[in-house]
Amino acid sequence: MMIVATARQVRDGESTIVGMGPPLLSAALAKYHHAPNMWYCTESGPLDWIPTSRDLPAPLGIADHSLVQGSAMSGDMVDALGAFVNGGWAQSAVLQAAQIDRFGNLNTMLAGTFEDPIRRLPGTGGNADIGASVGRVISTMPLEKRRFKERADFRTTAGYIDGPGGRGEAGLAPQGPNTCATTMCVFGFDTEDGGVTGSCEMVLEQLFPGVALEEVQAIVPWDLKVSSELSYMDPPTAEELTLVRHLDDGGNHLIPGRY
Amino acid sequence: MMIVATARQVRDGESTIVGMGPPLLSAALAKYHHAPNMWYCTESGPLDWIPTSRDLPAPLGIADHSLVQGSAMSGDMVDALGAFVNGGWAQSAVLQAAQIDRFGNLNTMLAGTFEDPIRRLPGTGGNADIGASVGRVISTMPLEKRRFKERADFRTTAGYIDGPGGRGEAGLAPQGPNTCATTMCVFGFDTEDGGVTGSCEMVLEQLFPGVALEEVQAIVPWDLKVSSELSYMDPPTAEELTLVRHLDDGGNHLIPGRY
Amino acid sequence: MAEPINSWPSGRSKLMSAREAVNRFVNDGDTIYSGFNIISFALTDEIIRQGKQHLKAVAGSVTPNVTMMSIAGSVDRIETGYLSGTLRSKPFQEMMRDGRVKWNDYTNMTITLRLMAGGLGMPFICANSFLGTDYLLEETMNHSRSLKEDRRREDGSIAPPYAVIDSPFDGRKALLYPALKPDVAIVHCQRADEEGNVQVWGPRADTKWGLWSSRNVLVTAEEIVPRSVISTEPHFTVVPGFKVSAVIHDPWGAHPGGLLGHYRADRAWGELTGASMTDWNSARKYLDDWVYGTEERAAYIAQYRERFGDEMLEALRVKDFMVPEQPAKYGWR
Amino acid sequence: MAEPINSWPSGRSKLMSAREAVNRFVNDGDTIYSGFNIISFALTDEIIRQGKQHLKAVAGSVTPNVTMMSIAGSVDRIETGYLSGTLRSKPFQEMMRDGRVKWNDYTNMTITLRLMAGGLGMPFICANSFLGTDYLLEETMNHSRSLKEDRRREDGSIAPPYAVIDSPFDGRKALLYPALKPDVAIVHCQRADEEGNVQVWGPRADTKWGLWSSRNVLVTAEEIVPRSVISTEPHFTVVPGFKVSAVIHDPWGAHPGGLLGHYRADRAWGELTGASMTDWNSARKYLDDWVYGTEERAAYIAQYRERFGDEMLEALRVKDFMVPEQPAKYGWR
Repeated sequence: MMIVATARQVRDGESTIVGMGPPLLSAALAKYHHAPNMWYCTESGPLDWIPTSRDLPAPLGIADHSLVQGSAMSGDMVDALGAFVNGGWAQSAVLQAAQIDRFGNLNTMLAGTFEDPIRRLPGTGGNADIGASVGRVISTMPLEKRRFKERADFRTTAGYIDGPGGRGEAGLAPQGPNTCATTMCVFGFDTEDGGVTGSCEMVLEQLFPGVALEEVQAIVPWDLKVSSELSYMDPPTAEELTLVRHLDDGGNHLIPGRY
Repeated sequence: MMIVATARQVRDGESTIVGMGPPLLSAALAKYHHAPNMWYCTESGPLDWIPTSRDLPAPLGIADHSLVQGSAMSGDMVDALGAFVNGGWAQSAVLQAAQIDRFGNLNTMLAGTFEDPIRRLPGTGGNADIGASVGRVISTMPLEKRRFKERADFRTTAGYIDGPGGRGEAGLAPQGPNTCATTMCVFGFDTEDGGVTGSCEMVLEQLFPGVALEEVQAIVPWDLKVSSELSYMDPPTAEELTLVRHLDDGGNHLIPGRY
Repeated sequence: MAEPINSWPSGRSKLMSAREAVNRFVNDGDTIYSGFNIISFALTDEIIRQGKQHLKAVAGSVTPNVTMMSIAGSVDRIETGYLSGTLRSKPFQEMMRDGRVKWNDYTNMTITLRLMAGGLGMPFICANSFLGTDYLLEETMNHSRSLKEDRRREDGSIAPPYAVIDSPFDGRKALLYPALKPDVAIVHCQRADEEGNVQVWGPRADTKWGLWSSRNVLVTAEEIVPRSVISTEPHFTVVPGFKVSAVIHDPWGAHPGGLLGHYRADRAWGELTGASMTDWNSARKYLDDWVYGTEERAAYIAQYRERFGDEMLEALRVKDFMVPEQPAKYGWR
Repeated sequence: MAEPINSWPSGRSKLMSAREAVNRFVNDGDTIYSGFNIISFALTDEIIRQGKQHLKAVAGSVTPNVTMMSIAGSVDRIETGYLSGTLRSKPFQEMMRDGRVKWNDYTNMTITLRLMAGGLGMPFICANSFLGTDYLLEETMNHSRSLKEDRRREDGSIAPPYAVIDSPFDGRKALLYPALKPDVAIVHCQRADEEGNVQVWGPRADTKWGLWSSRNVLVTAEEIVPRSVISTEPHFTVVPGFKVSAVIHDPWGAHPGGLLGHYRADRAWGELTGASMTDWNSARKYLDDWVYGTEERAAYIAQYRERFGDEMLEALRVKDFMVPEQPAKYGWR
């Protein structure tokens, strides 16, 4: 469901930087399903990957060799994260993270505090680079108490920082609405014009079928905003489910309980 | 003679950035004659050009297509002027210029003053980039009054600037001895240790056969230092002359009176 | 640093004529990356024909096409490291003296790095090149024909064309150059597909960063090829399709310049056109005859064939190809 | 910025064994670019075998080979954007907690740009990446296990790992990162010639700048080819020979990682070796068996074949190649 919900956020015709892990699968699903003209790019260099056959599984990593075959450009990290992302040409991004907070800041760095960490996570990879420059960041992670925090334990990736105006003050461009797709629901952000006005807070927009609003509220630790147009997400179609299972050849992406 | 004198300054085993014009011919002569293991590189991207046949003429420009065939690397200007030159991997350079001064500063910018130029020249090209970073700059130009100045009309390319310590003060690394090969003689520079001690002035080191010291002194407008080991350059050998004529296929480099 | 993405035509095809491309994407006053190594004379001619004005030309070295655009009244500002054709062209020297053409000087490398900085979304970039030279003198940076107005800040003051600061890391001097972000790039390339995936090989000079840094990229291509040609040699792509606004199929688009793998430079004709730029009358005659007098690149080439014979043109074609001795193996399963 | 050129063996050949290369060019305390995408496990193993110490590993992302070098006691400092294997390896987590491994954090892009800056002779480079994040907090920059000593200036003060300044051009905030100039780079590549011309294709990540920025470059190559193979496809060369100190012919040098065009990653074996890094005992057992217990890559591969059979290894070989649909024409006359 999380994979499908994330994929549905990827728009046709958009240039997209796709991060490690579940995003590779979600973006591949979007590409095969409803967004054939999205530009599928990963940070190690392949830009505009079009699988040469529908039999191919989703890439397993951002430098998966399968990305070479069918890509329009085989560049490097300077091209992908530098020119494409930092240069302002990536319209959206799909990222995983360990934590997200009220204002959409992501954490891929550590759980706990810096001097007394519960766990040191791998670090930001390209997430901080992407968060600084991409307008529409689609993040994806299971809805769990340890992942949703009023303030992230460590902000590795700028969302709206402390709220309205936060990005401008930090020296960043304001950005468009973010999205966070989880295992129970989809959140948007209360910012019509990209971080200038609006509360810049996370807003519950869609519940998965069978999930109650209260269940989400019980996990999110702050007073969660709920969209006046809160709806139930359409369940995954047979086509989507078939595609996901096909793309996850080998079962590397779909870890039980975490999609 | 100037071509041959310049070529003789190019050492075997040295990585060299070769500039526009006569340097292309001189460096090719060196490569064919006594420096087969020099690395012949030009700023538009070809690195380590080894002509695939001895029948090939010298390249006509820094982006001459003939440089592609036989080069070890086909890069771009970031690779050639950035990584190779500015990164500190070019051991020497062969450059032409319109003017040179007492301290080896080059001018490729203008004759006269900036607000009232006698002539606006094309500009520095890569010369300033090279002068800032390369230790052993071999410059080449006809020995003429308008070209040899106590102070260049405009310093486009840093030599020793105002003399000892000048480079360090400007924020540049000290550099090894420069050379200037002309149509009548070869100059070195009085700086044993690369611009730290010594006068950093141009020093007459070799006269061409048949040229009198006074002829040179009559052209150079300052009190020219003369090496205690002043010698006459060995005349071009038959092999060198044959090679030069062969390499200058079409007569594009050897402009009468200017080599 | 995220800026609005240039909008592209619906669907992915960006194939159009030079006329349409210049009409849609080149505006008076634009900063234009005009090429260094592979020049699109096809687009140069079209810019002149459409009477575009007040363009600023930028490139590591600017080439005879900029001299031509200046004389034709399209280019009046230049930022470059090298002005090819300066010495011979009296009109150009005259315009640089009387201020009709304004400029600031850089170098081949620093313009390339400034384009790279623009392409990478950086405000500025470091290079030693002008330390210890007269470029750093106040009278050089702000000479009477320099581009002061282009450097005016929001508060009215004038930004310098380069600036020395102390490094916050080691305290040593660092010379900074501001990023360049042209409005439009014009280049010729060996091949592209309809979607705008551009492939260039051979000495690339500043091409890649000229294209990445420019908001709109207009490319004339010697060959339009299927996507599968592009994606079976993806290492030749310098910019992907989403970065490109217009693809024009213009064979011989670089003539009288050369194109590796296709034709050698037409040195005789280049000499002639260069010579015609040496004074106003011959320059106007050339423009009337070969630019205003032709409607598009195909007409220019037809006129060339008509006047000089097919042989003259065909003699330029490359006949001798280098063959990979052991082609790189691409394969992953 | 001109620094002394690394001296190379007389003549142009730099072919030698991994043992000789590591012995000559890797010194205790060195900063080592350890690869991101194509890892030389051959050189990693040799560094561990020779008991090199106090190395600092840098790369956009550091990979399992760095976990291995840390556990073996060779690496005790890290600058990177991503630590692969952190989560699973208790020894590694332990060393990061108790300060036996020190580090400062960057990102995939900023490490790549820092290497690029080092390669281009720049003191620092700009990127927005950490604006608005907790990386800029004083307690992050100088945390108790951070690399403060590595950042000590001549005057005794500590330079920051990144610094915000006001741009001298437009006055806006700019975040600077210092250049990285490793002492030595270790990578595996598809092919090289004896002179050290290194060719890599496929996703290159930070490889090119890792090699350009490093004073000594050590390369294991899947194939040693004649110069003519290199120069008939010169666009695959990432660094030319003068930039390289040692070329080692080590087929399967990236195993258990993959190499585009040659073999797929050995995922099962990668999982197993990764799993053996999860605690001290199994890690030591792995090192004894596969690193100290083998003398060179060929012996490692022989042991693999012996234990698991040739089929296991051969099954990884790539069989399916992409063929250029219309090979790029290189030709100039």
